Amino acid sequence: MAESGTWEPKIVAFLCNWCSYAGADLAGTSRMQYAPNVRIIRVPCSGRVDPFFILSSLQKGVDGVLVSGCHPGECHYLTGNYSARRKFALLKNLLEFAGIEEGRVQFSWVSASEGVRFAKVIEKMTAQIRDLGPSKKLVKTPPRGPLHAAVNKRFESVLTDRPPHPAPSPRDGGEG
Amino acid sequence: MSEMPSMETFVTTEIRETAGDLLRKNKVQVVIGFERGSIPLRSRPCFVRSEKDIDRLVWDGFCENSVARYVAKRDEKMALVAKGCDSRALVELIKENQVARDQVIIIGVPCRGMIDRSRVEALVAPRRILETEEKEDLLVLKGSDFEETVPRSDLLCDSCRTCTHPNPVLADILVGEPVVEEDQDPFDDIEAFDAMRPDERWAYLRNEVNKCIRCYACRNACPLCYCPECFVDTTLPQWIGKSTDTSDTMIFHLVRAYHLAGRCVACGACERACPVGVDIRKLNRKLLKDVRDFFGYEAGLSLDEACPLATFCPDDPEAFIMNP
Amino acid sequence: MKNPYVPFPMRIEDIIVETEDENVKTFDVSFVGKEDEEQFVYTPGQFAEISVFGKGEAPFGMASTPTHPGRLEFSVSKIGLVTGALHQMESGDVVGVRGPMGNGYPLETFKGKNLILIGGGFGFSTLRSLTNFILHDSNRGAYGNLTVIYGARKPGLLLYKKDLGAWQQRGDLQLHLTVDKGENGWQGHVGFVPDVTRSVGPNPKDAYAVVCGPPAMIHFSLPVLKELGFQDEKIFLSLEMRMKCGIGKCGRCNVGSKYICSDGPVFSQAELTQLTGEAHF
Amino acid sequence: MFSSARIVRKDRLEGFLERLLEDREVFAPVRKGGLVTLEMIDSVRDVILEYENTKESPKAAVFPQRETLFGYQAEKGKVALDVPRGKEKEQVLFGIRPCDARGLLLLDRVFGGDCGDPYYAEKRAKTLVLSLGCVNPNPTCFCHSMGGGPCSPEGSDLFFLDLGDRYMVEVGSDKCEALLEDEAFEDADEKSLALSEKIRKETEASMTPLALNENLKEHLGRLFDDPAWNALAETCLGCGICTYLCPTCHCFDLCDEAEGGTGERIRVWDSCQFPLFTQQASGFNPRPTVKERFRQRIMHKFSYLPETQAMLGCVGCGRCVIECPVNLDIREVMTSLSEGTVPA
Repeated sequence: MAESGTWEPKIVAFLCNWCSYAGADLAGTSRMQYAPNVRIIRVPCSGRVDPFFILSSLQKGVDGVLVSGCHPGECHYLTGNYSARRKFALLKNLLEFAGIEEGRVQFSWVSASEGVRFAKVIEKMTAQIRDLGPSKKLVKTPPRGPLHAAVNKRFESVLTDRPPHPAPSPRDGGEG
Repeated sequence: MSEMPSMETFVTTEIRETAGDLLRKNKVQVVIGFERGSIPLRSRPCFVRSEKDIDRLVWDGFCENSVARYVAKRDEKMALVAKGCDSRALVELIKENQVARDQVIIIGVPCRGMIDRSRVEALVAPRRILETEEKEDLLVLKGSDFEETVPRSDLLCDSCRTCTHPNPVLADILVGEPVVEEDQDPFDDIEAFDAMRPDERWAYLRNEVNKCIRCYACRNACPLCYCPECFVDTTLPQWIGKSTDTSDTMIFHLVRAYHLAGRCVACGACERACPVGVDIRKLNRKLLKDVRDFFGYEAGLSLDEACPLATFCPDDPEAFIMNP
Repeated sequence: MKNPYVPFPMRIEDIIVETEDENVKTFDVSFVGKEDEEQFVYTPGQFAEISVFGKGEAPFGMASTPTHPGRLEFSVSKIGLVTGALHQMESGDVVGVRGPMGNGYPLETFKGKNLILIGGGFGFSTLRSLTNFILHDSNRGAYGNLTVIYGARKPGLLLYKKDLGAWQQRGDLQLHLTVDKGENGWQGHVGFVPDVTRSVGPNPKDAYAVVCGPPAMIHFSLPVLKELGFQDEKIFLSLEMRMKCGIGKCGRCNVGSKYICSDGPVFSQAELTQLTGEAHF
Repeated sequence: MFSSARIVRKDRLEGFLERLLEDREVFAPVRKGGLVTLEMIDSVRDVILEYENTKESPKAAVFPQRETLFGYQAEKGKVALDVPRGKEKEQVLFGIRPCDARGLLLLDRVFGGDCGDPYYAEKRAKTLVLSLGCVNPNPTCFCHSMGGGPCSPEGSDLFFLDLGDRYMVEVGSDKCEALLEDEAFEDADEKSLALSEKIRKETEASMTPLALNENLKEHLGRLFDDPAWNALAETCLGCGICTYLCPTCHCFDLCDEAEGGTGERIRVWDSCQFPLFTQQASGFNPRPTVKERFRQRIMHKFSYLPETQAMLGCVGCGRCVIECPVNLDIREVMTSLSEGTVPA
């Protein structure tokens, strides 16, 4: 994925619908500049973010994962972010304990009115991930797919390249 | 022999009497305890349903399994021969509504720590042990042409070395004398590991999980892994692949440990079950430490205290939250 | 050695939504390779493993009949990973197919005999194949009377409505449709398949019964057939297990000394009663 | 067979192994992180021959835990697909135990037959089994009760038996002709033959046979619905240790690992002890509890496989006995079932 010089970090951000997503929206409508490396996934609440969202992102080769929700005390569902905070405190420490670089997975609070803050969070995180370089540790070796180096002639190899929509062949209506 | 009967012999007798009494009076349908195993250095779980079978029950330094593992989703009324860790697991299971408090009678046994058979085997290898005998703080190992006496404390399981609650925290009947407890687990091993460089930590764990054959013995031996459908078995979505790919296996171990955060009672059943010696405890202990440091919680100690991930405090630590 | 794990490609030509809840679709697929078509010789009751590349593979009985060459039909109930993915596919998409697998219905045994086909719900697909096979001009004379008893939970869940309509117009087959719960406009039976079987009361003389459906339906149909005088040798069942490899190796569908995928999926009740294992209804 | 017997002096074994390594992949027991495992070796020095048995069985050499069946790339209306190239080099399993060598014979039957498995067959054809007899079997071993023996050459292409300063080598197949030309082999003398026969007899005599029902297959068939299974399986945790470490267990799953339409169809080990093994997509499971799954494992090994493959599905290696976390001992299970009364 990474050729030196051309590599750009890929960051996935799970943003709560009520605060951080709105904050991102505000940053966008206010035409604030921030790094284009982030892909946003809207979730109902930071409490909705299953650790698997984060781990699967890393497994698929994402370089950084951000989870952002409402500031404590401002959760649309009253306590979702409080619960999330406990979960993430443990998860972040566990991942770093396992050797995942500090900063790959981050958490922040951004309210609906904090477009500037959102842009700064993304800028800061992108810079940090850029320093860390491409994520490698949890990345699952991508499937090698077809026709990789060795096609064994002793086994059959199937290849089809008929046009996608052939003329429909007449259906035998004999038996209904 | 004029020697005093060992603590183990004494406890065994008491357990048998208690079990017989409970069965006779129909207070329980089954007593889940331990019996002598089929090979040296092994005792194993056993289910006693009739008074005539109570002599199967034993107590010794090899009762390493978790009897709490068997209580979830069982209809019978049970009596359980519970070590300190088993009683802590039962506390959690009761709190998580997997078993009703009045469905179990806990025969608590203060635990001197269980003996790690791999340590014993390594000690005498390549000679084979045919028989063992526990004498106070010593373990006598007997083979066909040797006899060796070793301090018990040299042979304890890792989880027993760091155990701070060897006495049952919840018991209806206590058998045997309470043992001295350590004040606090210093988590030296975790601090030392944390002091390593991230790449070293990763390399170590990667090497560990690469041994894993995905037999799920760690999960199945765990008294608190009772989910009807485990995350490794879901297909929609399928979170992790089924092969022994390093990334999949690492995620399995990370999430297995994480799902036990605030619930793990540090019994070590997972690690003892592992056939290939994966250092499973490393992740569990990290979470034990963090749960204690962050939320001041230790699992299995009280029936009233809420599970740490089922509650929160407005002023929970949040130094990890990023501020731009 | 031919590699039994490698599927050949087939193209989806048409997709028919079978049920009102849209949970069952029938996929009409054509062979891409001439050679694959020539090698795919099957009888009703056999099945094939269908691959959705990127998702996996699942077994389906052929709902089509060999009298309709060049095409295969598979009815797919949306229930898991592979079936969910199949339901999202469109005409023109390519799936992988391995097969035909299994033994199929014993057509030779059935020749000259009266047949009672009893099916329930989604398990009707291979019975549809068998019915259409027998009704084909080139085969109809070889078999005796044909009775089809087919039930679903409600009218909207009956499959193959076009076929059912055509069958009702024919004089050479008795069709009894039933639903567990009737709805406005429903003119057939209301009741469970075993009860309808009892009231239809097929004559066991020179007759075979074929049962395919959910375990509960099989469980309650067998005593009815026995009551009517059908001996175990005259009752055939098509079983379902979680077949994976389809060639009797992976072990999932092992029941007693048999593999449902390669020794079955069609067994006589006489065979099953002899068999140790979970195949007792 | 003895006419073709050879001997290898112990000081010449290392040279033989080194020559094997020159153009073959050699798997041998090595000590790795406190365990003895069968590994592909780079150096003969790593090999240990003073060991009871390897932690895992050698089946992975011919039936890997994960194996790519084919790769594919699917797009709208198109699919390209290919099968990975097979093994180039011959592989030698050196120093595996006679029980495990016999285990391969069962796999041969399962993966061979009318509908052969090309992946297995291809690896197996390039595999040479050089087993090492057991002169000091572990108390958990019961090969002798399962039709094999601690010094049985069955299933081995070459069978080595330790005679002190030399190995007796029996030739079990004609796959090793090239190997036997190696300078390490000498013709066996009468004294060595006599000694090896003595050791074989003594070792076999040292093992206590299990008291098993003589018509185990039929007997178990009658016990299928016996309530005894409840008690037998009661402590079972339902993990996969016994099946994954077993030299004959061969159940597998096929799955796809892919991103979009590009990926691989892989085969991975699976276990009849896992609920998902038989659970259908609808949620229905013909083997819903540990009892049914435990019974399946026993029945498959001792009743079904003897019927379909004319061979027990157990070679008595004892791995499941040693490694079961709750010491659920298959020997006790079989003895108890053998005694079991048959319901009327």
